[in-house]
Amino acid sequence: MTALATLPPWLMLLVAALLVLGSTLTLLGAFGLLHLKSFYDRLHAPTLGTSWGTAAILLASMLCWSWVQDRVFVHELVIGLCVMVTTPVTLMLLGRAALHRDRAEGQPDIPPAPDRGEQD
Amino acid sequence: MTPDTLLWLALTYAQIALALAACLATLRMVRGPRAQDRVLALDALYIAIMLLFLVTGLRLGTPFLFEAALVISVGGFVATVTLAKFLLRGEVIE
Amino acid sequence: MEGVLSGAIGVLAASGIWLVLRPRTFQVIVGLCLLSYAVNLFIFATGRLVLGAPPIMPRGGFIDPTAYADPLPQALVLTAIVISFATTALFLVVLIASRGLTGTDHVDAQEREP
Amino acid sequence: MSRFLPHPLLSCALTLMWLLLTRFSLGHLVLGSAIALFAGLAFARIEPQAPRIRAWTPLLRLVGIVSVDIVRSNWAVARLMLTNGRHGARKSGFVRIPLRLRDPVALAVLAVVLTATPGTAWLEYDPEAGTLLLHVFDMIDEAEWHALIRDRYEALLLEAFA
Amino acid sequence: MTPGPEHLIIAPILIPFFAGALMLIYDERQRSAKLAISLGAVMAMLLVGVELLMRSKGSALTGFNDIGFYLLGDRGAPFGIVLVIDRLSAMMLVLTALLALPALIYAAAGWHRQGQHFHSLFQFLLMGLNGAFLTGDLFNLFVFFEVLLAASYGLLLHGGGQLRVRGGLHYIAINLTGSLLFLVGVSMVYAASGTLNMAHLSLMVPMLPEPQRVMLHAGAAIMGLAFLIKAGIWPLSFWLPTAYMAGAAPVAAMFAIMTKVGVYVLLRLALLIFGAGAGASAGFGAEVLIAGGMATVVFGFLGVLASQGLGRMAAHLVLVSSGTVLAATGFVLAGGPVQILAAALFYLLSSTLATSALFLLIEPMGREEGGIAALLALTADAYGLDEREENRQPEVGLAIPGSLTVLGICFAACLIVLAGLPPLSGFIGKLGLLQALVASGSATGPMAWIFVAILILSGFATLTGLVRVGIQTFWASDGAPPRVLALELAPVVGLIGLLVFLTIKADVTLGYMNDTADALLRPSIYAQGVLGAPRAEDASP
Amino acid sequence: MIEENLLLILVGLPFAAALAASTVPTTAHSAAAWVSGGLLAMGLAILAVLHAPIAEGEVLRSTLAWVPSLGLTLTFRMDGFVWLFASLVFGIGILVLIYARYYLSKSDPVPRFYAFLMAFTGAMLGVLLSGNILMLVVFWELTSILSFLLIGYWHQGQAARDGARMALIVTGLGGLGLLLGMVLLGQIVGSYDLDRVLASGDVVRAHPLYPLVLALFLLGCFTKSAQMPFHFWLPGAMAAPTPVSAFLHSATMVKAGVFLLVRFSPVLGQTELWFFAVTGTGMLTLVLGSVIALFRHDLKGLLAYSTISHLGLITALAGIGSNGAILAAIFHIVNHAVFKASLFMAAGILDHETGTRDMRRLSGLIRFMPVTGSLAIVASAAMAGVPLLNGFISKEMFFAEAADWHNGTWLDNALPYLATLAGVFAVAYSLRFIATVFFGPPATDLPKSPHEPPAWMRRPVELLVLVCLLVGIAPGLTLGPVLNLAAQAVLGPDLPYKAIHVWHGFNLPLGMSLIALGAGVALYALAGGRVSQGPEGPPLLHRLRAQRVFERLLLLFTWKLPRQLHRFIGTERLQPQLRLILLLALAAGLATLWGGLRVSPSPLETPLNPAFAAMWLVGAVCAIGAATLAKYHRFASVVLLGGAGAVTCLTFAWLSAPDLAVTQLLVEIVTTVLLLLGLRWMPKRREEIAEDKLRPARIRRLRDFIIAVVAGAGLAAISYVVMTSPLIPNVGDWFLRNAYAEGGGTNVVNVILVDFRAFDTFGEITVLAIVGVTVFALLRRFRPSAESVALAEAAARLEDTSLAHALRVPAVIMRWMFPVMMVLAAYLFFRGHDLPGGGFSAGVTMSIAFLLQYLAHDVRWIEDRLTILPIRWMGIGLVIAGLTGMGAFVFGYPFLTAHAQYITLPLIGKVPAATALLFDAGVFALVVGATVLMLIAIAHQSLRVARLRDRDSGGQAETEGA
Ligand code: NA
Ligand code: NA
Repeated sequence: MTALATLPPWLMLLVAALLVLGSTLTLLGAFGLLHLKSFYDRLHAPTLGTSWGTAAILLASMLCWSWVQDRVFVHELVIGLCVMVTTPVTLMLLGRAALHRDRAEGQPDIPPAPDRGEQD
Repeated sequence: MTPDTLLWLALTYAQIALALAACLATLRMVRGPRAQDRVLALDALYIAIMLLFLVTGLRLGTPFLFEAALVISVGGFVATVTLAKFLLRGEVIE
Repeated sequence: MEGVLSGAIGVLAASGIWLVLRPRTFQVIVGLCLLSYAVNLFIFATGRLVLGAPPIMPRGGFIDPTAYADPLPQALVLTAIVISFATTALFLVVLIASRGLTGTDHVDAQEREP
Repeated sequence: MSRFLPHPLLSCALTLMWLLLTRFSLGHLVLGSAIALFAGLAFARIEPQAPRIRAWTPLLRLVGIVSVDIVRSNWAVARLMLTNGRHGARKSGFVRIPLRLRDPVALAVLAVVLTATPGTAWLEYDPEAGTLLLHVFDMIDEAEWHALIRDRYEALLLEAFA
Repeated sequence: MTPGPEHLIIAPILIPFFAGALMLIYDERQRSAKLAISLGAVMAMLLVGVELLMRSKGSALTGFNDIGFYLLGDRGAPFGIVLVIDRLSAMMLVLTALLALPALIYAAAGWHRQGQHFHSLFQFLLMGLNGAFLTGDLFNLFVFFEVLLAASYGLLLHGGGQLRVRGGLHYIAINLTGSLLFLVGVSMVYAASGTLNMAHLSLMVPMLPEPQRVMLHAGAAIMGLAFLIKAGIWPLSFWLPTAYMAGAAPVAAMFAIMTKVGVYVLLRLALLIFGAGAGASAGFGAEVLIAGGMATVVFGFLGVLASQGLGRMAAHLVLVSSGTVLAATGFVLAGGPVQILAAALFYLLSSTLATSALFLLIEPMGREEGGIAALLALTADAYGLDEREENRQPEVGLAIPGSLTVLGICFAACLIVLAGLPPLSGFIGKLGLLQALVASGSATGPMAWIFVAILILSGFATLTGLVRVGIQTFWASDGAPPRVLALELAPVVGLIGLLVFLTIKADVTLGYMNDTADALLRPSIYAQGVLGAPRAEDASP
Repeated sequence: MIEENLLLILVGLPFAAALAASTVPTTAHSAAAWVSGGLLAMGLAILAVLHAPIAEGEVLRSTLAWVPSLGLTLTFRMDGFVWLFASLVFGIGILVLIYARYYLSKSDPVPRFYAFLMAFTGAMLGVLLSGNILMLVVFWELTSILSFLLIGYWHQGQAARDGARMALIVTGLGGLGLLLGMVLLGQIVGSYDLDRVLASGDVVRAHPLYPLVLALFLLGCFTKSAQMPFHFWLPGAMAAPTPVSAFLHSATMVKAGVFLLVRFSPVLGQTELWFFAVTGTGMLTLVLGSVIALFRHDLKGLLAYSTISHLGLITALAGIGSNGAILAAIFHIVNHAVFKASLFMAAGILDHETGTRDMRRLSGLIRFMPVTGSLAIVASAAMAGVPLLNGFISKEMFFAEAADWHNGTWLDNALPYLATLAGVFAVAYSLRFIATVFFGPPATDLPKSPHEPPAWMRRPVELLVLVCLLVGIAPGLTLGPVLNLAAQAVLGPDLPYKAIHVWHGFNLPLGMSLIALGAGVALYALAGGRVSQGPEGPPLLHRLRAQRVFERLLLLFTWKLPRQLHRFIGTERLQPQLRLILLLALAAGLATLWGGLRVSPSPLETPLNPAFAAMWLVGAVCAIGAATLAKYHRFASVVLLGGAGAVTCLTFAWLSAPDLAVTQLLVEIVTTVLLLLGLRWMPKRREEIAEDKLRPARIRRLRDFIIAVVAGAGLAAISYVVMTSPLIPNVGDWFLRNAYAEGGGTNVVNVILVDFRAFDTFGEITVLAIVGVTVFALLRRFRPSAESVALAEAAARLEDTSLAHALRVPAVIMRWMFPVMMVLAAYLFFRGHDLPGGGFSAGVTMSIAFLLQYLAHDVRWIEDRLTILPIRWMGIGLVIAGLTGMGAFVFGYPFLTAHAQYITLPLIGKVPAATALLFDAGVFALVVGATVLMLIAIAHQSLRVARLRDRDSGGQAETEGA
């Protein structure tokens, strides 16, 4: 708690709130991941963590370090951008994979592949 | 309750909450049932750990955990993408 | 923390060892990975546990070595990580080749005789 | 210009990223620019065509809208989690949405937007038919989703990208 | 003393490194250019090795034991890494080069075309070996072990095929486990002593307090296990015959020294750290070495007798050789006379050269017709999908007449050396061991007598086994004599020539070994020398 | 001086002859024989010259140093005994050469024959002349090796090969025993000099090791001189060409054994142990040998057993060891050599001219070859001990010793009876030889029509028979003086001269001789016919053929037993080996730490953070999960492994090792990808393997589980003790203090890696390069199993769209990540020296950027756009790192000495310029090359399979140059 002791109280409170918000959202997401019944539902759960969960904690970190280091310290932005841009890729691939595997196994309640003629 | 202790408590709470999130994700990872569930859980685990890096860095007062967080955000992505692609195509590189 | 970390080393090592003794090549390689995690943590642990004081020095001035983590085990682990990564990769390729040539993934390249 | 700087926008962004990561100084500006230039050149090998952005204002508007949507849907989904899906009343479902959007970069932006807002998951895009299969966490009305995507996001993106 | 650092000491590492690295940049098809580079590098290594050997002999002033140091990065010991050249390491360097040259020439007859980047891998193997012989730092030793192991994996798999891949799988799995043990051991030693420098460690050991000494012993024991795996001690040696058999001939010939690296390290570390001056730690592990070494010899000669093919037999002979030196090391560590060590070193030299020659003989001896060309055609047919550059031109080179006679003479020479029959060098080594053991009989107890019996029996078993194979090959076959290239036999003849030379110059060599053994038993000279080695910065104004 | 040189020349002559003979052309029979014979004749001349000093009782010596430090000096020494023996060797050697010249056929490779024969002669001379007991062993073993080559001269025949091998193994084993015996003897005496040893009989006999020395010594002697039960190699050696048999079994080889017995009897003899061992063995051999000889049908077989029997006689004499016995032994050595050589040659002639050696087929030959027949009859009479022939006199002397010498033991009392019994059989078998071969009806069904041999083939026999007669009639005149000289040389100069006479009057020995003659004739007359009808060997005993017993034993001890034992104490399976390694590691830890491993009284404690503990709960679950799922759910196992790795990284970061965290993370990601790449080639495992549920498998798993748990607990305990034990001063402190001052960087870990211990990194990158190259080389020849190919097809059916189609949108983002990751790599690279990062992490990041592109697109698409030559990258990286290290040479510093400096640039200001950065650049290039190579090399296999599939299905045949 060495460096953070120099923070002004309002900032402390703000940072604390952000931390609680971010971690709670992430926890909720994880809870959903464990709790929800179908894979497609579970697919939504982690986005709580990757959206505001991450954003809040990054914001808290940025505020703290910028104060402590006495300059604008925003390299957390890079992480934020990375997470935001990359999460869709993973989820898109996973969703598609699940869809295809379910279709291959003939699971019910799965939308069929779009109709297409002979191609490729 | 000074802001000081409040921040400290918030940090501790955040750490525990994130660790708990990691635990829940791990449970899903172990439980499955399908491979895609496990990958999804791993992705969530990576995110939780990345956030834990940042929070722990704050709590320990050291900025040197940032690189690890950055690398895990990029690397975790590559790892899960690879796993997902394997599920999708049965091959990683074709 | 010491207790948790030593327990962690123990669990990683035990899982790794159990896998290394299994008959399937894939089990062995996963076991080797787990074992190398355990060993890396073990080497690291010989430098004792220090929180929030990575061996990154101020530029000049007096330095109290006890305030920082021992850098040498860290350097050793770094080298060990790289080397075990390389050899694990090689082992993987060999087991792929072995599977291709022998048609089985048994470590002895033939199924156990009953 | 385009031979040495095939992706000016990207190179600028990368220089900015370099400065974010390090510190603002002349030395780092020079070093960062050099690296960004090189990265841009390398990127041009796999993506020779820089994305053509017709207008910036729709994009800025999109950013604004999405920020609000993210907060809103975060709250919505979190509440659903805490209330156990309105005590079991929540229903999720698949929606197939036809898209007019064809530009890959624009589609990628749309994917980012849909993923970043909790509650919608991009499952499958069919390039031939131009349809998108979405999974919606809290499916109340399917038509509402068609409209939301078409008007709220797709329109702006169509405006922005050539 | 010449001013400035003596770069010659690091040359045995840098020469193969640069040769190997440069050849990576070259196109794979320029094999003759690569061969030339490779040969040149090995020749240079040999010259450097001989020069270092001459220097390490020292003069009366230095007690005939001149130790050279090389402070890498100009960092003084124990903080930086230091290379140390003394009589023992110089001898090992020369031995390595002496094995490498014939192996390389043999490979030039066709083996180097059997796979990719043979020459680079070969040079890296030499780099690893030389590094392991030179380094004075425990962790750096690990690194060089890995270099040589990695290269040996590559070389073992060179040419592909089911047998190699299978042998390689076991070899790699076991050595990976060994490497992990090495790491655990090293870190325990560091935890106990706070240093990685061998010399520094040797000075600290007598003064260690009890808890740390216990930790050091445990670390040393676990680390020792890793060396023993490499040295092929029973029961950690079961991987060895399959692996050595599987390797291509020139590779197997080079492998003859691989077990000796383990033996070398044990010899060096045991005498440095647990020598007579180590206080409460003196003689640590001696019994294990004695018993294990003897068991290894027994296992080796049983294997020789039980083998059907020459390859398996040769691999077990490697074990016999290794076990003999290990047991001898144990006896010396337990306080046996210096003569045991001297004789063991001589034996090591002679048996390594002989096993290497034997490995080179296996393939031409077992060859019926056609030679490498047939082999190449076969493998290319079986595995080549689109390797168009695997040119199938017939091997170039001179096929020698009367090949069977030359082969027979070479084989007989190997047999005589390995069985310890007179008059070649194997006899001298074994005689020296017997004399020293018998002389120390009362001092080292019944173990010495058991070892004497095992030595005699191992000679007999070797004789029996090899004669069986020799009769089968040279007397019982009625096929046409094999087509053998001069390039394939020249290296063997060269190695045999070396053995004959060693026999003639036995007294000089034994004298060298005696002084070497003497120096090994006085580790304080080594230790103080390393820690007092001057930095270039301090030397220059 | 001259004599010393002559001695050296004498030993060198046969070897020179061998060298000369080996160089003549294959067909030059005469040349080889002439050269060899000439050189041997020179030897005889030298011996003649040396006779004068020897007759004076002088001992000639000559020494050459070889390995003095081991006591191995080439000392040659000649006294009367050696002189006599050497003369015998040279004399018979020349005769054998003459004989062989006509005996060998045109098609035999003669240079080899003469070379071996001459080298063998040289070795035999070496045994005789060695004045150093170790050198004696050297020559002794040489005779074994060379006799092996001689016996196996006609190696096309199975009998020759077996005979040769058996001779080598038996005599070689004896030689090893002798070696040890001599080493011990030298140790007891304090010198290996023969003269010193010969003078130290009392010391030796009093030494506690005397029985061992004696046993080893006798093992050598008995095997060589074919004493029972080591006799069987000798009949087997009859497969050799007859000249070889004539030489080996008369004057050399077997005689080396008795030579040594006689020579060392003053040192090791004169004890009851010696008497029983030597005389006992000798008598047994004498009697049994003569009995068996009678029953052999093969001519050379009969002669071989007769040889064994006569050697037994000599051995028995040596065992008695009295003055008379030694003289008799020496005398009989000579006599036996003479008549046996002639007999072997005669047998060879018979074989040569009739085509068979079977006595049952030979008959009445005296009519066809009267001269040869007469010679053979005289020689066998000598063998039988008929008066007026040389054999009679020495046999008489033996009978005399047997009857007159006493030491009061039962064996001593039995000697006369046994001797007479042997004499009876000797007469009988000699008679059988003469009677069946030369008399009776002429043989009808011989392979060749018999006639006299070429004259020169018979000359040696004639000469030898003449000697038999001369010695037999006038022993005192012919051999008396030299025999006495020889006996003096053995027993000491004080030995009184013993005159040798044919006639001693009527005494007990004569009576024994007469009994033997009479009973022998009677025995043959009564049983001769039945012997010819009977089996090859005496009744009862013929079933127990020592040779076969030996072969069985040899098979048992050198093949079956070792095989079983080897299998029992070894394994070729991997799991037991790994289990052993781990068990031994456990044992090593337990043995050293038991009772000594204690937590320090004031342990270091870091306050526990619950989040950390919770994370390790995650880690442990992941690890255990990965372990349980690795068999049937490999994919899940990889995922869980990723989880365990991530927690490990977190731990590093938490505990002040950010560099480790970054590196471990990157490596873990690449490892995951690699494992997935490999997973594709593993066999599908959908159903449980039935065997896994069986009891043995369960027991195996339980055992391994226990090992794993114990080892894990052990490692945990050690790490706990280490972590909590107080810090000791270590070299790490120095690094912390000096990293910035000396290394110019603030990130001490990185400074260690690129400066203080850069040599480690130097080796480490070499490892990476090697592995990269190996992976490449191995996969060049990779051949997937058919099943894996089919698997890919199944996977393709699962997803029936093309890759570009499926990844249309995600690929965009993945492409755009490429430049971002490049910048990230640059970031990690440039900050390494001062902050976490460095060349390695930058390199891995860069290769992950490449990997991502390979994931997003198909290989052809990406390789048309990005050309990566990983091997070049690796080579260049290595060279950069190496050259940076060598740069220090220019300034007079050692390899890898780093140099850091600030350069001032306009506008920008101070810019750090460190050689370490250059070194790191090398590391970067290498890591990029190696990692990309590994990933892509494995990935390309799928491509190859696809191409293979295309080719097999006859689809679009594409020509493609990768
Ligand atoms: Na008597
Ligand atoms: Na007859």
